[in-house]
Amino acid sequence: MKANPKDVRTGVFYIDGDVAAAEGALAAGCKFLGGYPITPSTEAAEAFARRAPQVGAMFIQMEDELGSIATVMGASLSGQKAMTITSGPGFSLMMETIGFGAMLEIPFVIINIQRSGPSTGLPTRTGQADMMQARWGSHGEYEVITLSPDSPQESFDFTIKAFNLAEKYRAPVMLMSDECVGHMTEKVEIPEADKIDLEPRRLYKGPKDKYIPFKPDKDLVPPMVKAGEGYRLYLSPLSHDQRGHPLLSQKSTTRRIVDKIRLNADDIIETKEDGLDDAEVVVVSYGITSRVAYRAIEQARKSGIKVGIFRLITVWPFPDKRITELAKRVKGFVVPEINYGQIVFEVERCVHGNANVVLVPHGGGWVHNPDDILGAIKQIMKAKKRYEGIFEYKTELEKLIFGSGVQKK
Amino acid sequence: MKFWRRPLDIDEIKIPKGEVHIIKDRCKGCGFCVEYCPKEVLEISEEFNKMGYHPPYVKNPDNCLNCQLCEMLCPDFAIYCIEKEEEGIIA
Amino acid sequence: MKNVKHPMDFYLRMDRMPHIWCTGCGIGLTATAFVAAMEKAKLDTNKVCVVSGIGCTGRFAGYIKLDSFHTTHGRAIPFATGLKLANPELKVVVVSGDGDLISIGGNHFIHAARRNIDMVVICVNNFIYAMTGGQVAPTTPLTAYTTTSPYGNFEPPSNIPQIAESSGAVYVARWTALHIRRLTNSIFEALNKPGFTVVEVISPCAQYYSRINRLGDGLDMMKFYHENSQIKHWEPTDNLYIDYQKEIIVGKFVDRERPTYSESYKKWLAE
Amino acid sequence: MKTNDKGVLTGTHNLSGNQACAEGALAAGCRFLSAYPIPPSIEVIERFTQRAKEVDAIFIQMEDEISVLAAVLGASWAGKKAMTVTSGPGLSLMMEHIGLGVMLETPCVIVNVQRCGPSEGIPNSPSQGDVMQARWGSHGDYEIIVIYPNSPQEMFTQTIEAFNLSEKYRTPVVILSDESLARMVEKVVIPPANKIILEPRKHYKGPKNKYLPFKYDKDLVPPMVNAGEGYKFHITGLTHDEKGYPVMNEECQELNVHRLVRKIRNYVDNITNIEEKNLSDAEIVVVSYGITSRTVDKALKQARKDGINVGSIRLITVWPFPDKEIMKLSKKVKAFIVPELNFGQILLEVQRCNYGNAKIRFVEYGHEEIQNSDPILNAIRSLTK
Repeated sequence: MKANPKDVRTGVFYIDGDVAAAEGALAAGCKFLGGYPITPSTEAAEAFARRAPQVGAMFIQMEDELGSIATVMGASLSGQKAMTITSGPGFSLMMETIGFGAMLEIPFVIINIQRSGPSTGLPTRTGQADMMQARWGSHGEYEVITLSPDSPQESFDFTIKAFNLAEKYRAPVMLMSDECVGHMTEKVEIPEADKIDLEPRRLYKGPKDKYIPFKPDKDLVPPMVKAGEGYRLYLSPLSHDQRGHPLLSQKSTTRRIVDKIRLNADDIIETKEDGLDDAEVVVVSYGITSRVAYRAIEQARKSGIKVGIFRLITVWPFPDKRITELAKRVKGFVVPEINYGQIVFEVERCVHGNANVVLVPHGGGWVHNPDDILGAIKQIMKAKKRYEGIFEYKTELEKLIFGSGVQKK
Repeated sequence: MKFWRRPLDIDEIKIPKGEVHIIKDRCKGCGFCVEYCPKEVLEISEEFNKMGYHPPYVKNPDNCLNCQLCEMLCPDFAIYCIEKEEEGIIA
Repeated sequence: MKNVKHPMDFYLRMDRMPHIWCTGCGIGLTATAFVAAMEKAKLDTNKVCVVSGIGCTGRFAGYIKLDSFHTTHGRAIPFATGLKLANPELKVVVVSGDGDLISIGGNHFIHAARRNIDMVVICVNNFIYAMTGGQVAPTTPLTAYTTTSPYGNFEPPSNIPQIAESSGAVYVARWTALHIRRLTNSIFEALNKPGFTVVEVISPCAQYYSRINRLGDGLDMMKFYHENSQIKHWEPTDNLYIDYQKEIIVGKFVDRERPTYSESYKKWLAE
Repeated sequence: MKTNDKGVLTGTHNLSGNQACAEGALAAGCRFLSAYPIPPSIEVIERFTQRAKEVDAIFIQMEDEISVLAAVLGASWAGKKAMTVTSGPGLSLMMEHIGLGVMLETPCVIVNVQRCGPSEGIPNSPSQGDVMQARWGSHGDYEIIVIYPNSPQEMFTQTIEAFNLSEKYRTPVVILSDESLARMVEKVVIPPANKIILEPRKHYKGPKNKYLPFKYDKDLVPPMVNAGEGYKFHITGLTHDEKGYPVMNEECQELNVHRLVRKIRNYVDNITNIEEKNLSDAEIVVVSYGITSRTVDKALKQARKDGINVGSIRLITVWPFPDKEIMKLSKKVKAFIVPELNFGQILLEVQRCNYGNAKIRFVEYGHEEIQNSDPILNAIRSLTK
C-alpha cells in the first residue's frame, strides 16, 4: 500500500525533529492525535494541529496524559491510525494504558521526546533515560518495539516505520526521540506519496459470523476489525481467550503477546553497522549519541585504533544475537548513553563475558563530549585483563565535579 | 481641598504623605504602577535598568498620599511606599 | 540594590529574584496579594506550607519563603492533602494554574473539595498553557486562538467557581489581578476559614494568550479588566462562564460552613 | 531507636501476608497509609484501618493511585512515616510519583501485591511480572531498593526493614508481594517492641539558618527536616542545587543523577540481603525470589536424595541486584536454574552476571502450578543428564 498523496507534504523542508515526526505521522496516514502539552514535544502537537484539518485528521488536547493515551486506544479500535506525543513525566503517566494497549493488541504509536529526569528534571534539555522504562514500564509481561532516530530526517522516516510496525504486529511502538533531535532543525526531504510504503491494517476478511478477535495467523498476529462494522466486538483487558472473553489462566493470550515479538524479532530488528569488519572496539549507540560517537570514532581511526559503530535503530527488541556474535571477535564495547547505564546492561548480558564493556555515562542535559568516548575507546585498548562487571568510564564532567579517582561498579 | 460644608472632624484628619521608593533593578517595566497611580506620581523613565527595562521614576513626589496601590500592583516587588515622618498637611 | 529592602522581602526568597514571570504577568500580582494577605493574617510563618504543581504558576512555591514544595503536574492538591493530614498543625496553601488544577488535576480538585480538606487553593487562571508555549487550556474561552487551536477554540471552557461550589468548597471567590486589594482580602478570608477554599485569579498572560490573540500587552489586559469586570457578590456560580473578551463577573460567590475532613475524621473515630 | 509500644502487637498470631505487612508497618512506626482499593492488596488497608484508631494513625482512600502516592510523599515531608499498598495497574499509575519521590529523596514505602498482567490481567492470581517495572518504571535515571519476602513472617520483618532502608538512604522502597503470599495464612511471631530496631529519620542537626535541603553528607545522603519546623525550605522536582532551587545546567544535572544513583550503588553490599543454602558443594544453583522460592526447598531435598549437589540462593532484596555474588558463583558452579512466575525478567539479570560461565535454565511457572516443585526438579535432573 502506498501513502495517500493528500497526506504527504512532498518537498524539501528545513524543519525540526518534532515537526518532522508530525509530518511523518501524517504521511503514514495517522488520522488521530490525542496529546497533552509537555516540553519538549509540543512543537509536534502544534504542527499536527495546524495540518490536521487539511488532511481530515483529528487533533484533541486532552485533560492529561492518561486521557490522551486512552483516546488513542479508542481511535485505533475505531479503525484510524492513531498516536500520541509526550515526554518523560507524561510517559510515566501513560504506563498503565500502554499495558492495556499491549493486552488488547491495539496498534498505536507513542512518540517520546525524552528529556532529563528523574521527575521534572530539566524540561528543556536532552536525555536518554527512558529506554528501560519503554520496555519495562507497565506491569505484567509484554513486549514493545522502539525506534531511535538521530536526525529530523530519521524522525520523519522512523515515524512512518513505527506506524508500519504497529500495524504489522499489533503492538505498542515507540519512537524514542530526544530533546536534541526534537529541537534540531535540519533539511528533511519528504518524498512523493508513491515512494512511501505503508503497511495496511490487518483486516479480517472471512465471513462475519466466524470472526474470533484473537485468533492468530501464522505469524502469531490476529487480524482486526473496526468498531461499528457489526461484529459485536467484546474486548476485555482481563486475561482473555481467543474470543476475547475473560479467561483466568496465564495460558491465555498473554504468552502470545510476548511471543509474537520475540519470535519475529529477526524481522523487526534493524541496526546500522559501520566499520565493523576490522574493528577491535565497537561503539554501541542509539539516538543522538550515535552522532557524537561518529566524531570520536573518526578521531580514534586517525590515531590508528580500529573502531566500528553498531547503531541500534530498534532498541527493543534488543539485537542479542549480533552482539553475542561480535563479542567473540572484538576486544570490547563502548556504550555511551545519556544516562547512568541502561542499554549497557543489555550489552553486558549479550557479551557473555567475551569482551570488556565500558559505559560512558552522562547525567543528562547535554550530549557527550566526544573526548570522553575516545577516552573510553582507548581504555579498552589499554586494558590488559577482563574487567569484573561494567567499567564505568569517568568523564571529564564527573572529574570536574567530584575530582578524579577511578570508580568501578 | 474645597468643601461645601466644613467637616466636623477636619482638624483631626490628616492627609497622609507618602514617599515612593523604586528598586530599579527589579523592575520589568510593565507600567502597572504608572497607569494606576491615582495621583499620577510616577512616570516611565528614559533610563535602562540592568535587565534592559525602563523603570518608572517619581515625577510628582508631593502628590503621593501613601495609598500603596503601586506597591500592591507591582508584580516584581520593585516599588514600595512608606509614610513620611513629617506631619501631613491639614486641609 | 542589595541594601534596599522591600517590606515584603521577609516572605520572599530574595536569593532567587528576579522571578521568571514575564513583563505584565499576573502571577507576580498574585504573589504580592498572597504576601499581603499573609502579613495581614499574622499566621505563624513556620507553619504555613505552599505547594505548587507545574507550569508558570507552578514556580510560585519557589519564590515564597515558607516551607514550599514544587511537585508534579496536577498533583499539588494530593501532595498538600498528605501534608495536611499527617501534620494537622500546618496551614497548607496550594497555588497553581488553571491547567494544573482543573485539567490534569481536575479529579483531585473535585475530591479534595468533596472531602473538604482544610486548604487554600489559589488558582491563577490565564486561559492558556503558558509554560509550554501557548496551548489550549480547559479555561480557554470559545473562539480564542492558541497554538493547538490554530483555527480558534471550539471547546466550551470550564467554569472554575461552579466546579468548586458543586464539589463542596466552602469559600469561592474570583478576582482579576487588577482587583488587588479585594483579592488580598479574599485570600486573607480564605486563610482564616477552615475547609477547602478556592480563590480564582484572572490573570493576564502577556506573552502567549494576548500575543496570539493580538490583545496587546499586560497593561492592555489590565485596562480590559478595568472596563469589563463587574463585581457581583453572591452571583449564582452557573452564571460565571467567561466568554472571549466579554464581561467578567468577579466577587465572592460562596461562603458556607461544612465540617472539614479532619474534624469529621476525629469525630468519627471518637464515636 | 526503638519503636513505640502501641504499634507492636507482640505475640504469636496467625496472619496472612497482607495482614503481616500492615502489622510490620505499624510496628515500624508508620502512621500514614494512603491507598486506593485494588485486589489483591485490600487486606493491608483493612488491617491498617482497623488498628488505626488505637495507634492514632491516619488512613485516607484517595481518588486514584496517582494522588495516593502524592499524598504519601506529602505526609512523609510532614514528618510521618508513610506508605501505600497497591497492585500492578496501580503501580503503573504511581510511576510518575516514584520519580518525584526519588528526586525529592523522600523516604516512603510502596507495597505492590503483584497480580497477573499486563493491564487488568487476572486480578486474583499471583505473578512476578512487575519485578523489572519496580526497577525501571519511572522516567529518568535512578536506583531503587526492592524487597521481596516469601512468607507472612518475613513480610512482617521485611516491612520494618523497608522502612529502615528508606529512612537510611532517603529513597522510596518497594516491597513486592504477590496474590499467593498476600493471602497465605501462617504463624507470625511479633517480638516485643524493645526487640525491634528502627532507623530514625536522618534529621538535620545544625543551626537553623544554615540548613540546605540537599547538602549531602559523606554517604551522599542529605539530612532532612520536616515541614512546619521553621526551616522555610524549598524543594522541587526540577534539577536542583544544594539549596533545592532549580538550576538549568549540565553540572547540576550530573551532580543530581550521579548522587541519586551512587547513593545506592555505592552501598550495594550493605543493602543486599540474600539467603544461601548448601552453596559450599553445589554444582547447580537455583536462583529464586519471593513466592517461587517456596517451591525450591522441596526440589532441593529431593535432588539431594538423588545425589545431585544442588544449592540455592534466594534474593530477599531483588534490587539492587547482587551482581558480585552471582558473578562469583558463576565461576564455581555448572549451572543456574531461575524459576519465575513470568516470562523471564530476573533471568536476564542472571544471564548478565553469569559472564557465559555457567549454563542457565529458565523455569517458567504458570500461576496454577505455583505449589508444584516438579518443574524445578525436572530442570535439575535434565542438567545432570
